[in-house]
Amino acid sequence: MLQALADGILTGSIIALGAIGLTLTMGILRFANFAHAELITWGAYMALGVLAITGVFAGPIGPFSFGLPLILATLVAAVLTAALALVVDYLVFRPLRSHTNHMTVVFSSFGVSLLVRMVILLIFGGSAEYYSDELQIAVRLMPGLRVMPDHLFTLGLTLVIVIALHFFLQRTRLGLSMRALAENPDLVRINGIDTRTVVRWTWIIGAALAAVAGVLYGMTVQLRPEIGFQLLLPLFAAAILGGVGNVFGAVVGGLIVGLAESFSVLFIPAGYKMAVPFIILLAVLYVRPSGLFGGMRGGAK
Amino acid sequence: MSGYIAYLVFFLIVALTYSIVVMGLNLQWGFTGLFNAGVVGFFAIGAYGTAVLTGPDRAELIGGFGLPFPVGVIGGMILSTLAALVVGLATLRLREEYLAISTFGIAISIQLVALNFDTLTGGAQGLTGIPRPLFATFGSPGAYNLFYLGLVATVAAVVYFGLQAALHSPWGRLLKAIREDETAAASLGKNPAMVRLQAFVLGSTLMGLAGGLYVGFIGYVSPMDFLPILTFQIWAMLIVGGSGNNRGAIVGAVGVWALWTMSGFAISRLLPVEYQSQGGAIQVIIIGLLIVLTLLFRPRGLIGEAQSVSRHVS
Amino acid sequence: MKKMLLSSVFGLGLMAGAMPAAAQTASCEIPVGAVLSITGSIAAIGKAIGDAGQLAVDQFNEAGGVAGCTAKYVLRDDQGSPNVGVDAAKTLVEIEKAPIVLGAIQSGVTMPILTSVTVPGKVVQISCCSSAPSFTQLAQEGGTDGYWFRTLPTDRPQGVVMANIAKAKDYKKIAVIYVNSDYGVSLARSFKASFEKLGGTVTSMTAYNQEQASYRAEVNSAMQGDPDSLFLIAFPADGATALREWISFGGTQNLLLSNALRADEFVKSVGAKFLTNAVGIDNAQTEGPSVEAFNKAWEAKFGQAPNGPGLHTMYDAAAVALLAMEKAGKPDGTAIRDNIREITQGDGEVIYPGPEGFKKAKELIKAGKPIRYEGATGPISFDANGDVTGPYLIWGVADGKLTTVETWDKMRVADAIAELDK
Amino acid sequence: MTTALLQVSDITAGYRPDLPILHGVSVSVSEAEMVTIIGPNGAGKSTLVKAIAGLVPISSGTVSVAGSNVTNLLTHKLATASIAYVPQTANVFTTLTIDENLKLGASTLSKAEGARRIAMAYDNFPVLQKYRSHKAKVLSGGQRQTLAVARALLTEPRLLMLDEPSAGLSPLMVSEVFERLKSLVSTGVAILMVEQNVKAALAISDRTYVLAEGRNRIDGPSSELAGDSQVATIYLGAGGRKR
Repeated sequence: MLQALADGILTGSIIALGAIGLTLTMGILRFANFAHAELITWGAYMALGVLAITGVFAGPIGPFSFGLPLILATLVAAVLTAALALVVDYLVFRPLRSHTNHMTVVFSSFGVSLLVRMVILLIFGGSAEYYSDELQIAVRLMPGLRVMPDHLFTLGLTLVIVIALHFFLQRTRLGLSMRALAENPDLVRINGIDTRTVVRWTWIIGAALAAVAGVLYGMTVQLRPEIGFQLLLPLFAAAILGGVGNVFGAVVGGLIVGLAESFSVLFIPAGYKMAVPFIILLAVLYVRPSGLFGGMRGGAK
Repeated sequence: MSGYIAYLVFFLIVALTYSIVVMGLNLQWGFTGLFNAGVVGFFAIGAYGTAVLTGPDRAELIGGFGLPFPVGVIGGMILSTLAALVVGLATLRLREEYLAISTFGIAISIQLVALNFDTLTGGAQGLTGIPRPLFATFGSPGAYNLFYLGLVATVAAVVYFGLQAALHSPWGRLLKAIREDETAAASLGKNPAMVRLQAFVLGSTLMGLAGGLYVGFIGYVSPMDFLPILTFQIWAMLIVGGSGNNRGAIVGAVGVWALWTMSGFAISRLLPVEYQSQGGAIQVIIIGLLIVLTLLFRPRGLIGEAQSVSRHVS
Repeated sequence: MKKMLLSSVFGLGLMAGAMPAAAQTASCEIPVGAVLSITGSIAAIGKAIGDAGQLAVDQFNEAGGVAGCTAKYVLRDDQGSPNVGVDAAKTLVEIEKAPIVLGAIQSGVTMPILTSVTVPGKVVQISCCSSAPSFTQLAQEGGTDGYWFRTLPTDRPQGVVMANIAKAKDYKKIAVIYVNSDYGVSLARSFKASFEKLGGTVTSMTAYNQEQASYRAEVNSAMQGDPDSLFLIAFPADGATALREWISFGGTQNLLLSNALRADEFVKSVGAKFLTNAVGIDNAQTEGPSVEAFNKAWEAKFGQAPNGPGLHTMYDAAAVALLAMEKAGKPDGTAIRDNIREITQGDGEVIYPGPEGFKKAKELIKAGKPIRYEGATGPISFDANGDVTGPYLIWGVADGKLTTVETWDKMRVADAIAELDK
Repeated sequence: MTTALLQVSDITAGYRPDLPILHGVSVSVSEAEMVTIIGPNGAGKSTLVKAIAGLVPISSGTVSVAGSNVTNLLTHKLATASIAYVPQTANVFTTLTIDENLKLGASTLSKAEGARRIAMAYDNFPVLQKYRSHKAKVLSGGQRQTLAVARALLTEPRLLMLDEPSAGLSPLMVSEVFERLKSLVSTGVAILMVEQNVKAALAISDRTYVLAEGRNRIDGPSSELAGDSQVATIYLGAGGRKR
């Protein structure tokens, strides 16, 4: 029970990190980006690539399995992931945004997701990779509860990021413009703000968060080209549960989805675990489409 | 019968089966603008429904009712319809994105059920020995395949003409009107959400029909038949062929499936063995590029939207 | 309708344009088809299996070819996907005119190829690696017409042997984590039945789905009930993930490992130091001249020992097919089918793997004398359903390397099964 | 007469190039002048101000402000062209607080200057001060209109464009809003206003343009048009012809 709670919170915090980026792009850019999952994968693999190229292994810090190189690699990965997001937006999404049916953009993100995943497969191969071959042994906190230091780090970092992002959105002009853009793009322009800049920054922030989520996720699991894709449904469920565009909501949504997945295994066979986010999603759509906390914009048309 | 012809018959059976799926998707996307990200799920429901209803009775299985093939196919279609209703009703009044996400979810969930509910679906082992309709009547596999090609082609033709008729009916014009200008259509007293739901459900039913035909031909069904990649392939067929046009859907199904099989063939021939492991990724990238480039540079696909439909509207 | 006709013509034109080479040069080349997962979830083991088939074909050509022609190995990737596999097999049979299809690896791909391509096309199919019991069932129902063979034993004997080993190790409460595939399900069930009959307890049976990034939930639920040991039935990549999480969360290191895990990649990913107390099983015989012959040839060609699932059985699948074709004298599926037992059973002269062995076999066949092939997995005998029972080896990990701990020959396996069935 | 502050010359515009809504419309506004645009439903009144604001593409004709060409300007450059625009609906961000709405309006200014002008706005509109940390969705229609105008004035524009500021307001509120606009004009700001309420529009403004079916029909000093029977004919006639 206790273990399921701890696992749920860990998985939930990673889902939350990914869902923040998704909910921002979904709320502000107004489309469900199926390729967001691949930004996560891309970030995770870019960090792996940086580690492989630099090859410096400066030894792990304290009780964690990783050291300075991975932290630096994560920063590089965040930049590279933001670059990918901007390139994709420039080449694919932006030209299609003017299309009469806005679902064309959503659909194109489906195609982009496939392409990115396969490019990763081509570059890195399909077999599982790890940041470190060393196995970290979980620490027993109390009977029935073991946690890994890495997991505590993940949870802590998620908290820090959420708080930082909250202040960014509440206190800065750019954050204010983002929230405004989610509600009414024309009115933002009327206020003298170049929405293209805001869109670019939304991509950069969303992608950088995706990269961080990818590295944290990759640290707790194995890296494979599908890791992001398998998170996609939990991410959407978390974002919609929390209210699209609502950062705080995405975090709570992520935790709920993570806990539900974790506890579900106590009642149903583990094989059905991946269906749990879908059930949550359906329930939200039937009962409260605007999410628990309401979004920047509601689900209704 | 020469090898090429035999392969061609086989190829066309598969391609035309997919063309029915593509026409179903065309009704959803091409004519109604609904993004179904879980095509493979509805295809799978039809296939499993048919397999469970027509398969042989086995001790360890719930199913195996040994019903006649047409009954099985219709049963599979009904199940696909119900699944479409579940996600359709949930998202009926919401933005279309929610339908996309829900369909994506239902496809994953259906695969999980196929994989884990082994007393119904045979689990990972799949369901074997599903009778192929009228198989005993034909002496050689070649003759049987020709017969089956005839069957699939006939069904595809019926679907094609049926859809054409529906699209030229008042209902079809309403669909088009809703896609062009939802508010205007709504102001005419039509409920756009309900019409969209109808198109979505009907399209999913056709996918279920194709699933039944697929099982009848292969005689076996397993979760591996319904990997997410199939959804991409079906989409590529529609986009490349030209969405909003049923002839385009059929041409796209045959063309893209030919491209897919031939690229596989070419890769196995041309790539040295040590690079073969990358071959599958290259094939998928070709499909992905095909989708994105067509959207960007030739949004109407090979064969654009049929003019006949819009003529009635305007 | 006109459009459809047009597109078929279009398709035909493309086919004919794309594949002229096959039709023309095949004058005296006999294609030996193989459908394997070179990409997809089990790509880690698929490529080496493909090499094993290639090795057998190369050696046969070195010995002078088959049925008067050169054998040409045509490998197609099924990408772990049935519709791709079926299509690949169909091109092998119809366009390449292969009288034999080797493969596939996963039963989910092998089965539709069997039912929709090879059996209707009267082509022999021999799998190196599909161990599902459903093939036996299909053969018993008459669904294979005898065209189906496999060179690896079904999962039942493996489960029995593992249960005996668990008992010998004095494990009382075992958790089983198994891959949710035909292979994993049937092996897990057979092990559970056998182990419980031997007086042990299986504390939990946990299935996992392939290619997940994490198996923490599965590992946690397997840990319930305080097992003193774990039987992991998995493929190398996913198996490593699951086992890493198991060990990380303080799971016991008393490990039993299934045959598919006998791969260097698995040992490397998990870390050899955690595997010192692990024992695994594999369906190969590591002793005897026929096995030596294969191992040597492999090492000579690839510079490392043939460690990995499916290598020995794939080699034998190809060798059996080629010898039967030589005996039949023509590339005809039905004739090959009828000759497979001729070259593996009876009192003929023993043939070992390698060019010399194949040369000898060709001479004997030419002279009309009987032969009996003993392969990379030792002696092979197919029963009425195309199944084999085989010897097993028990492996462990020492100094970071895979080592062989002991071997179970066929007699011992048969005795153990008989003991259980009493 | 000096050169007009805003000169719209013969513009054709519409959401889709093949379906123009405006067919060669011309309008001019001078410094410190209040101009209203009236016309029956579907006359293209809102489209006209949106086209000036760069929200609807102009396919021919020009728009210039104080002599410089701003045809099809990027909307976010309105402020640099000394124009402020208050749309008819959705003219405030309901999910943001009053304070945030104003901050957004000041985002082209330096932080210090922005703060100074926001403080001034609070002085001018005490009702906003009262709700400054509330979400704008709590405001009534009139209060929203006030907020929108206050926001628009932050950049100290020379021309303020309003799209039906009286829509949905009680008569009392309407006269209050109009009073305020009048006093704005007296401080030197020019106003171009789309108005549905013909009587009120003619009463308050200096000059009026009557549009119908995307074309200029009549224009002139409001006081003259007030007695012109043609105005009523346009309304009725256009309605009659439209079926």
